[in-house]
Amino acid sequence: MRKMTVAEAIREALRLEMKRDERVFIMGEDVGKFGGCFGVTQGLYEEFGPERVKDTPISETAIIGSAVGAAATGMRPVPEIMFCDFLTVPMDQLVNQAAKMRYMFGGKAKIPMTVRVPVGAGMSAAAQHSQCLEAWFIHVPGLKVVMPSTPADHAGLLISSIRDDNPVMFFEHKMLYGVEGEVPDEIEPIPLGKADIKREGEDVTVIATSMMVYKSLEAAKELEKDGISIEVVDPRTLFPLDKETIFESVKKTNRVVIVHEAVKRGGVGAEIAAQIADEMFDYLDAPIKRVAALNVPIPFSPPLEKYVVPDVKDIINAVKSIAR
Amino acid sequence: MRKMTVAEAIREALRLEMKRDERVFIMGEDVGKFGGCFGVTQGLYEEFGPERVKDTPISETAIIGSAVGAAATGMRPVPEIMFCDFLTVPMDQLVNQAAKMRYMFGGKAKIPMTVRVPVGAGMSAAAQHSQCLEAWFIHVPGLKVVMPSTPADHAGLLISSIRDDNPVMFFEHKMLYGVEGEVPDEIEPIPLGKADIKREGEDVTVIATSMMVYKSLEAAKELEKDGISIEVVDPRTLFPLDKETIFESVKKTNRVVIVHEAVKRGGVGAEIAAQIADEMFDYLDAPIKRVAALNVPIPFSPPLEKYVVPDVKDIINAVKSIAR
Amino acid sequence: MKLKKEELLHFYRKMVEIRKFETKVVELFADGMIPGFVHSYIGEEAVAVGACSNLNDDDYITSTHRGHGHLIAKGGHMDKMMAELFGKETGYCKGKGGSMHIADVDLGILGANGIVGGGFPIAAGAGLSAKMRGTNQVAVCFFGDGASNQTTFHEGINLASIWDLPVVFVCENNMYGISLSQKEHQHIKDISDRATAYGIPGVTVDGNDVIAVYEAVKEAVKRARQGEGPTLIECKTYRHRGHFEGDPTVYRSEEEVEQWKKKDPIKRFRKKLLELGTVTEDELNSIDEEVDKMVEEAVEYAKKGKFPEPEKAVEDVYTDIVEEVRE
Amino acid sequence: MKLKKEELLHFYRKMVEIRKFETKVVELFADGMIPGFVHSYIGEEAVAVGACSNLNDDDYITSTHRGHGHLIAKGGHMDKMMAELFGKETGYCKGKGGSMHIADVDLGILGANGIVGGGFPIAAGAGLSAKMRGTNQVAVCFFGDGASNQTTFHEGINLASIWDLPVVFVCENNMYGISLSQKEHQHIKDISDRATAYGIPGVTVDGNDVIAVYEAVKEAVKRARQGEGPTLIECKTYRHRGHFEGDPTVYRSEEEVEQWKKKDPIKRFRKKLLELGTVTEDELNSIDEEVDKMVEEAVEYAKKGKFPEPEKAVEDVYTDIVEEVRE
Ligand SMILES: Cc1ncc(C[n+]2csc(CCOP(=O)(O)OP(=O)(O)O)c2C)c(N)n1
Ligand SMILES: Cc1ncc(C[n+]2csc(CCOP(=O)(O)OP(=O)(O)O)c2C)c(N)n1
Ligand SMILES: [Mg+2]
Ligand SMILES: [Mg+2]
Repeated sequence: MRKMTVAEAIREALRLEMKRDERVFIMGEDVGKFGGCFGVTQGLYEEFGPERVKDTPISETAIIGSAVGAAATGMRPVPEIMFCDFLTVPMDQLVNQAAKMRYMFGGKAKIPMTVRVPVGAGMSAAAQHSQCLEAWFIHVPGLKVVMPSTPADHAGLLISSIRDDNPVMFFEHKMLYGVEGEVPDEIEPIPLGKADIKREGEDVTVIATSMMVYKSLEAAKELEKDGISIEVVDPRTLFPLDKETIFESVKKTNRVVIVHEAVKRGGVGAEIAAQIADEMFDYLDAPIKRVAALNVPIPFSPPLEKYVVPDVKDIINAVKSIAR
Repeated sequence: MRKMTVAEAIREALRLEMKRDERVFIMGEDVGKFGGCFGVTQGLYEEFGPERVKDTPISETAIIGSAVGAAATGMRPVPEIMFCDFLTVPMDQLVNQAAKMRYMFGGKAKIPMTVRVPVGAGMSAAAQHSQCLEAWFIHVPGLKVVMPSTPADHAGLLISSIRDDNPVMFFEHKMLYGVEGEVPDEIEPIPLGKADIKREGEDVTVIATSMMVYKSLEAAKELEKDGISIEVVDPRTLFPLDKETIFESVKKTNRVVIVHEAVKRGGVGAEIAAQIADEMFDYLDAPIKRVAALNVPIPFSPPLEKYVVPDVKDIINAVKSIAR
Repeated sequence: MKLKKEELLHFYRKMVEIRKFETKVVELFADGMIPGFVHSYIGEEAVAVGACSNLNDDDYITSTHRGHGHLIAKGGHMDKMMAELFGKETGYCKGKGGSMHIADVDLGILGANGIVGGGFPIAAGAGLSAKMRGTNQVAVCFFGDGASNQTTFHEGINLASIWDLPVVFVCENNMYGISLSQKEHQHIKDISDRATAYGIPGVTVDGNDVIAVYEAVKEAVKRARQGEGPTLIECKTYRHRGHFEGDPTVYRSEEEVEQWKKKDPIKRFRKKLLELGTVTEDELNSIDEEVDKMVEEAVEYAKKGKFPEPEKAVEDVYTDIVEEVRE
Repeated sequence: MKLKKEELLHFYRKMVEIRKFETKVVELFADGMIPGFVHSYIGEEAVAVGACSNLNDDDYITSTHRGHGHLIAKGGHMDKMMAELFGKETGYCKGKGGSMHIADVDLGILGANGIVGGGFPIAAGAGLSAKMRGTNQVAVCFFGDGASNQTTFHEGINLASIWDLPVVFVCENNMYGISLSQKEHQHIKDISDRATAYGIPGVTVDGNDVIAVYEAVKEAVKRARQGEGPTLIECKTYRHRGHFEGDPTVYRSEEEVEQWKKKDPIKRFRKKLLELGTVTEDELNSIDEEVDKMVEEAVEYAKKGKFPEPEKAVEDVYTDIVEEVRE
């Protein structure tokens, strides 16, 4: 084991896969000599050269669309979209081309591409640079959706995503890039579709994604003082979703809080809640609570931004509202 | 009262608003002399002229973006996007501009525009011409989302949408255009955020949207034969959502089935289910069921398409699975 | 340029294949045998054939909603195409795609596309891939005049231009995007002028002259294979039929249609061949007959095929996940 | 063209306002007083001022992420701008927008924009609205060289071109889109060449010469107001600082920066004014001092303002719905 930040873990996974498989390449805005807007790809341009770490024009549609074309013809591109908010621009290539091509062609194409996308608020980047839009993509059959929290999970899941023969949306939280954690000396792929229990507990199941895993773990410590033990389940991939692990936890605690940073209405929490409300109904002893951002665009000013995005206290309150 | 098809009702609402308010205008691909891909705007070009019924290039981004600019500067555009699937193209202008402009500007702009969008399967138009993507838009604060079923609702809600000072997504099912129903002689606006109980019942609440309202009403007839009485609630607007009406129905029946044509995962049904599973938990006597399309792109071939999209039988089965 | 007789006959045969295929499709559509939308390529055959005759099996094309012609010209199999149009499991896409999504990736056909302009960046990506893999494949991107106003036109061609990608952008300017005439949807006459915006060569040719198209694309393909980057080629042509089957075509005049029918690419080419004396009328007639038979066989094949089992709908979404898509 | 002294002094004052505002912003950002991202306009002042000096209060502009200069040039109030940068409720957007979203709709400023290229169709729409309402307003759309490769560039300009909308597209070609040089991101030298693609006039001017910009835009505004449609104007310029504050600018050389600093638009203009003899050094100095004071006052105003109450976050999403956005 060694310590790495999330950014380092991602970079290491990219390096390993690029060394292992020459079809893998990176493309995006300022990913080359600049090293990426958040420094994630730093050094890769020097190591692999401009052909495999491609700086593109400010043309998100061309980035995703050309990745689709390259993936359909034998390459394994790893395009980056600089901010999640800019996914609005190449949506057609993601949704109508990448996701559907295999199906429309009757299974006669595969589109192995992994789209890396920083999400999230926390740096006063305001409404067009702070969104979490992962929910849109679970609604698009043909895509897989990954949203890790720890450095080790980022590394292991990125490797699996790159090796996956389907288009994968890989969401990274920009405020996690600098967060450290243990990473195995030999990074192994972590299969898509396996949740991870980040903390065992008895009283309430807290299903949290990305940054909210950390906030939930903090909440867990506070709640412990009040004698409430929460189990923190990190789905890690939103599709495929590891219902088994989630459901097992619900069977144990009979109480659920779902936490994500995206706005609440129509967020991924709704889908998870709906699945539980259907299939786990008999095990539930309390309302299913969701903790998520207010349904507003992310505001700029720090006190507003802080207010809009869920924090530890919101999680604690939600848990307490249903704890035995 | 008079009989009108959905297409006629929409056209009549457009006519009335264009006559009432000269700031209202229509723009889109082939909406002018061609009368619209589905014939909805037929005759309006002749009546109001090319300045107010504007044929645009095949440029969805320009259509929506210029509507935003026009709306911000005193007009009330009613752009049409020919197929819901093509909303992928102008997403940025919808999500990052139209929806957020007022907020980002601290309340100092208003964007009164209504985007008309045909959705849905049923004509073997395949994966890129059959989607229902309304769920994406309830996840975007700043937008309102309307999805009517009957001709009268289309007319009344379209009028309210056009008069609304916020950007409204107005989803019409293309297979409903030819469906007839009663429309008041004087068409009055129907307020956004008011659900309508399309059929009263005692045993199970069926919340259905758009085309699925019709299929639910058919199911109701069948179910009646088996002694099961369902209440069919049509939310009509997905945001604002009329929780009150929905919750009242749940209080009565204690059982819920949600039906929509969009694919299930991440659909609007998830949000509605999640709200019920939170706020109505104590009234629920059975799992919340969702009936929706399979999580696949819409296939071309009729037997496949039919299989993927929910039908009356699926609704009946879901109701029976939880009925007392 | 001196073309060999077999090349000329190939042009003729392929154009006739498209024409007869499409004529049959129109008929079958009217008879209710083909569901969904059908956009006929009749009148534009010289473009697909002139362009694709420069390509090898492993070269790529991206096609459009009006794709049948491109597919046939690139070597696609009529029987599987027809079966797909019928929605049969024996079709190219097992009935999942239909007219707007027929593909044959093994033949480099990266699909018809229901999204206007969808192919630009995909073609650029195929070109990028060819370049990175060090092959000398090229990609031809077909698109309409209407599509030249889409977002993707701009970004796709710009990308190809800066990376000198082996892509040929072939515009089928049939003067209309559905009901909107070119005059109404753009403020230029020659779409090839847009090449200036990317610092690449742009040429306009008579799109009803298969040899003119062939030669322009030949030059562009050569440039592409030599690493000199993309070319934009505009082919002026016309669709004889409505935008889709069922279009009442209120937006254009009978005279205009008649004018263009006089410039029918197949009739013209047939006449030219006979005038040149390279071929005899009999040779051409026997091609016609062979093609008639092909089309009949394709229809037979399509009719014989079964509709897919409904349960197959859950397959082919992912390479690995199948039953779980029900949840 | 003969310019009056007051016009010349207006150019000078506005450029100095921008320079001093931006210089202060850079300082305050470094001191941690301004959160978020800041993109400095230093070095590009001649473009905003030259362009906006042609506009009336009710004309429109769409701006970019690098918007402070445009806003000041269009008459935006420094104090409310500064307060917004601080995130104060006294700011233009009550702290909801920040640097990338400052707007003053009453002054026709349709907002800075965090989406590269976001303004093209919006400007077209403002022009359309002016035309439909029968005013003689125009809209100026500012954008960078990098933005000229975005989807929106193509669709926005095409729309304006076919409907002869009163829009002037002003490109600030500062030779880089973040780290990528123009040479790397497009295959052309002059972005004004792209005007060909839309059949509209395109001109390139020295973007560090405020009079050159002024005159080119004057001509374009005149055309626009006369109903003759849009123009594309490219202003070659340079940003003195990094893309955003904090950018290590590894992608360009010190020499290049120094070269351009020699062409500083304000220094140049000041020198020219003095050479022309129309103004005295004292007059210019007193403008400098007045602006210093303005900036100080703006900072005071910003500092004095309060941060918004957190609960205000739910306001301004809709015109009518407020508390319900919590649900
Ligand atoms: C993004 C998108 N917008 C609109 C449509 C609807 N549509 C299908 S074909 C077509 C016209 C295309 O015109 P053109 O590119 O000239 O091709 P042609 O049909 O003339 O061959 C339109 C508007 C679409 N399929 N995709
Ligand atoms: C759609 C989109 N893509 C990428 C970005 C990130 N970004 C912000 S500014 C910028 C560079 C813009 O370059 P240019 O248009 O030349 O303007 P300049 O910064 O040079 O003034 C980029 C890539 C963005 N904000 N929006
Ligand atoms: Mg056309
Ligand atoms: Mg620039």
